[in-house]
Amino acid sequence: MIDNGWDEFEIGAMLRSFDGAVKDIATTLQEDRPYSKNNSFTASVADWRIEKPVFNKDYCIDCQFCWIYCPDISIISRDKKMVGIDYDHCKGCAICVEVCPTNPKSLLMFEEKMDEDEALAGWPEKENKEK
Amino acid sequence: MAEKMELRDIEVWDGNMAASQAMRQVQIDVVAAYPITPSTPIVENYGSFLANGYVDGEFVMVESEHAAMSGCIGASAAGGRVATATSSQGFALMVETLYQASGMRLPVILNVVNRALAAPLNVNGDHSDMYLGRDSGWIQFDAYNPQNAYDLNFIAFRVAEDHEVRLPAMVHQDGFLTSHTAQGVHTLDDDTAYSFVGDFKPMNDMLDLDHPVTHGVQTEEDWHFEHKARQHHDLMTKVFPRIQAAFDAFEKLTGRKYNIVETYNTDDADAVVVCMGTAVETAVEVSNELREEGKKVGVIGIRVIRPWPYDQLLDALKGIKAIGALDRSSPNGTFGMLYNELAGTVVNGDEKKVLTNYVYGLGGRDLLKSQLREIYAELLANAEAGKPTTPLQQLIGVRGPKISFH
Amino acid sequence: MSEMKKIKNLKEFSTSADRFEGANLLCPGCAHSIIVREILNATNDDLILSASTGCLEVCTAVYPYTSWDASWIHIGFENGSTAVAGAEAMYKALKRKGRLKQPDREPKFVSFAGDGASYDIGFQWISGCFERGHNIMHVVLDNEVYANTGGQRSSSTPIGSSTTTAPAGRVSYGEKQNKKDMLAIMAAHGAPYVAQVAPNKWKDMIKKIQHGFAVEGPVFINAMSACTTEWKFLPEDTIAISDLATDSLVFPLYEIIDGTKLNITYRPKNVIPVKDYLGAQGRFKHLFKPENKHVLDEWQKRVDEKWEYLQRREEAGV
Amino acid sequence: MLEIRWHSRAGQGAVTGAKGLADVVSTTGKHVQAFAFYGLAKRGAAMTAYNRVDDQEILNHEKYMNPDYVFVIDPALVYTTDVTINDKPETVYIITTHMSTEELIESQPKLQGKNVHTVDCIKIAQETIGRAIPNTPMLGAFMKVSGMYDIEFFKESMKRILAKLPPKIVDANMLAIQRAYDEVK
Repeated sequence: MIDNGWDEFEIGAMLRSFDGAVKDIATTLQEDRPYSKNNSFTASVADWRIEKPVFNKDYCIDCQFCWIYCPDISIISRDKKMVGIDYDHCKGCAICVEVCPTNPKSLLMFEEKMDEDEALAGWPEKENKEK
Repeated sequence: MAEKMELRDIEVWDGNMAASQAMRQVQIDVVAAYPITPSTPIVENYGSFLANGYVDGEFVMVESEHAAMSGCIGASAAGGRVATATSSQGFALMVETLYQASGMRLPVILNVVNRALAAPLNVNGDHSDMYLGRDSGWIQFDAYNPQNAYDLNFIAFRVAEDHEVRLPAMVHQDGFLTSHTAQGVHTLDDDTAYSFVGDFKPMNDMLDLDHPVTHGVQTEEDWHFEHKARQHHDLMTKVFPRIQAAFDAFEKLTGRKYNIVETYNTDDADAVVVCMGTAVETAVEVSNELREEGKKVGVIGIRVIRPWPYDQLLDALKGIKAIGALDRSSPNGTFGMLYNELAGTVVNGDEKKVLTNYVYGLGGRDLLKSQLREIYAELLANAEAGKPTTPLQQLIGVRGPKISFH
Repeated sequence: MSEMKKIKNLKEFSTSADRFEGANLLCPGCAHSIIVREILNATNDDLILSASTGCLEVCTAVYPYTSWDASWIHIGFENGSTAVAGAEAMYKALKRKGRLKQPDREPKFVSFAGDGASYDIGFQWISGCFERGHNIMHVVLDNEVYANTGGQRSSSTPIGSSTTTAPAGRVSYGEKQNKKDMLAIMAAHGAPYVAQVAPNKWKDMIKKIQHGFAVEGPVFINAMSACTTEWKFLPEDTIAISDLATDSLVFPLYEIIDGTKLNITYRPKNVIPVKDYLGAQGRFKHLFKPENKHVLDEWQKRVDEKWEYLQRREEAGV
Repeated sequence: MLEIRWHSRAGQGAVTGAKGLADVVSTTGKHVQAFAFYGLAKRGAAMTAYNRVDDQEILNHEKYMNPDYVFVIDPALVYTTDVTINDKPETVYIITTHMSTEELIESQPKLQGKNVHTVDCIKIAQETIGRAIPNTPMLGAFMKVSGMYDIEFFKESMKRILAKLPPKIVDANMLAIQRAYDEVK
């Protein structure tokens, strides 16, 4: 696509979100959608991150604060449960960590290069909040 | 369902009524419009058709010409037949959106009733607004009388909506001189008129809810040039064959023949004027009179301004020795548009031609037959001498000392 | 009218399938996309969208990528409202003429624009659309600044804010004018529904958006969009800053029905001082210098007066 | 080519009159043109309107003309504008006035030696239509002076053109056309 010449694309600089017809897109989950190569879903902004959020499901209460406040549609929730993080689209803003209400938090920021198992292994203990 | 209107074979219509009747007959889905002299009656007539059940689309009376074209773009992208009308300052206010309509390849039809641009303020006809639109990527048709204004609307819809073309088109007519001059117009009945243009065929329509589409993207140095190149390529190669086909079909239907470049008395002519709008017809009358006196003069009328009819003009100008380019717009620091474009057209040809420029008729100033006779006399002298015998650019019909350049 | 999407709680809401996609180019922590997600997820109806020039527009449709899973159009800076109004007019025309491809579906028409594109350059277009009564929703992503072009003041910029065109300096405390009251202006158009929303109060937002989708006629939504870049706070603090804004009553959440009936929709349990909100943002940093104390006082006074006014309006039922 | 120049005030219906005349003429197979000088004329301002009639297609779009007929539908314009401009020896004048032709020429020496007819279109319009819209009576007078068409044919044609007006107004216009036809001197 990126090397297409002037005669190799549709007129009008328009873009299609999907290949072929879609029905009920509002109730079709991402994994079931026929995304076109022009949908930014197929692109990645992973390299924007300096730090990445890591999800620890041991502490998660599925409150969905991270889901609703994620600006980058990068919190994957299915059937009312937090499933994980979409690292192709997460820009590392850390809002999910900030809004996580558990103690300890179920989401924490780690260096981008850190191994996930390593991050989980070193997860902090419950913090004693001052009364 | 809109009601049909019974028309006589010949109706006495001014150019505005002719344009609005054509708009009615092609059953536009959305008209978003704003009134401005002298195109206002087009909008008023349309409002009256709506009020009396002759159209059943949406008529959106917006708050400015910019909004008019913005609404037309949104409506066209949504997927249906769209048109509006404007003039002068309103056209100038629209200019931003003209580029957007053509860049998005939306087949909006704009009736431009030509009028001067302020300052000083003037409501009468010249071609300043038409010239302002000439780089906007639209197809531009030019009408010389109300009949043309009627006919060219059908042509414009048929060409613009063609999926091979998908470019917006303007139909120009002279403010007042055409728009407010009533003449006999041969009409088409409603069904015939509609079927000449046919049903609107949507393309990339936003309202196709199963096929979401993004219109009006951002491109930077990585993509912008390719998209503009594509648009230019299509204007240069795809439009004329479709216009010619539409002209041919229209002639077959009505007997009225249009040409991309109109020629009158040019066959063995030594000198021609090249002009647009009502001036073409007045010049034809003068050339007819001069022919009776044995003077070999003719007229070339530009019917399609954009894309520029280079090949057709080269052909029409074969054997012509002297050309007068008649521009009805203040060139403001250079030659008139027609002079410059004609110079670019003939400069590489084998024949030596003398090209001079006349600026006339600004702000609706009358173009007199006597002035055209003088112009022809000068052009014939140029033809005879094989070089200019006058200054290259002259302003005619202006009070005060003679004004000319180069 | 299609059935309204049922959203009892956040868990239920989280089953929504987003129609706005990631790998858009908005800043990390940008509130724009939080707002857009909340709005689009408030309905399962089809959507026809427009965007006026601004951050949202330039970051979500950069060729060859689109982040929109519904039809979307951008024309210019000023005319996104009219663009979607044109599409809405076409919908009505084709419906009447029986030419809709999916005649049983009723799309919603939404126009997104920044405060610059709404309060300033696009004001006339919006006013026209509202006067004509198009069935559209215009959403202002109000970050109180021309963020897309690097932080110039708009008529939504509040007093004392430092912007690139009204910067704080040795002899200036920044923006001198008070923020334009667009809600009052749009309510004065007689619009059936006008509301102010904030992304941190998602439930209030959903309720208002659903109300907006349910009414006939033009709906105006002013959404506070905290801007990490121009307000100068860390990306992870977007929701925290938004909480400060709503809890200090700098951004009171209310609605105006049919141009007159005003309801306050959120009353903070503990109202916090305005300076706590201002102090959390770099754009107001200079106000905490001793010589600018009067601006801080002015700020608190104006917020108090506005809250008092809103309460009186609500009480009076007009 | 037959050329007519109308002198009127904006609002008196000269444009409608010129277009109506063109419409009638067009139905007889002739080519027509009807136009006006507008400028910024608001109601009451002096203005001119024009007709061209020919057997051939009319190509000339000059506003300039040497009229065969000059219609003056407002009495004061004879004094405040030059109604004789660009005329030719054979130009025929039809002028609205309450005066006799002789009195009129005496009051405006420019008309001396010219072919002048008079009729009080204002009074006729007031008495028939009930408003000072002197355009249709002028056409009645023109039919008499020019002998262009049979008056009954002309009235029938005008009835069709005025069809969207209320029947009472149409009838009043027919009366006005006939009276001017009868009264023009």
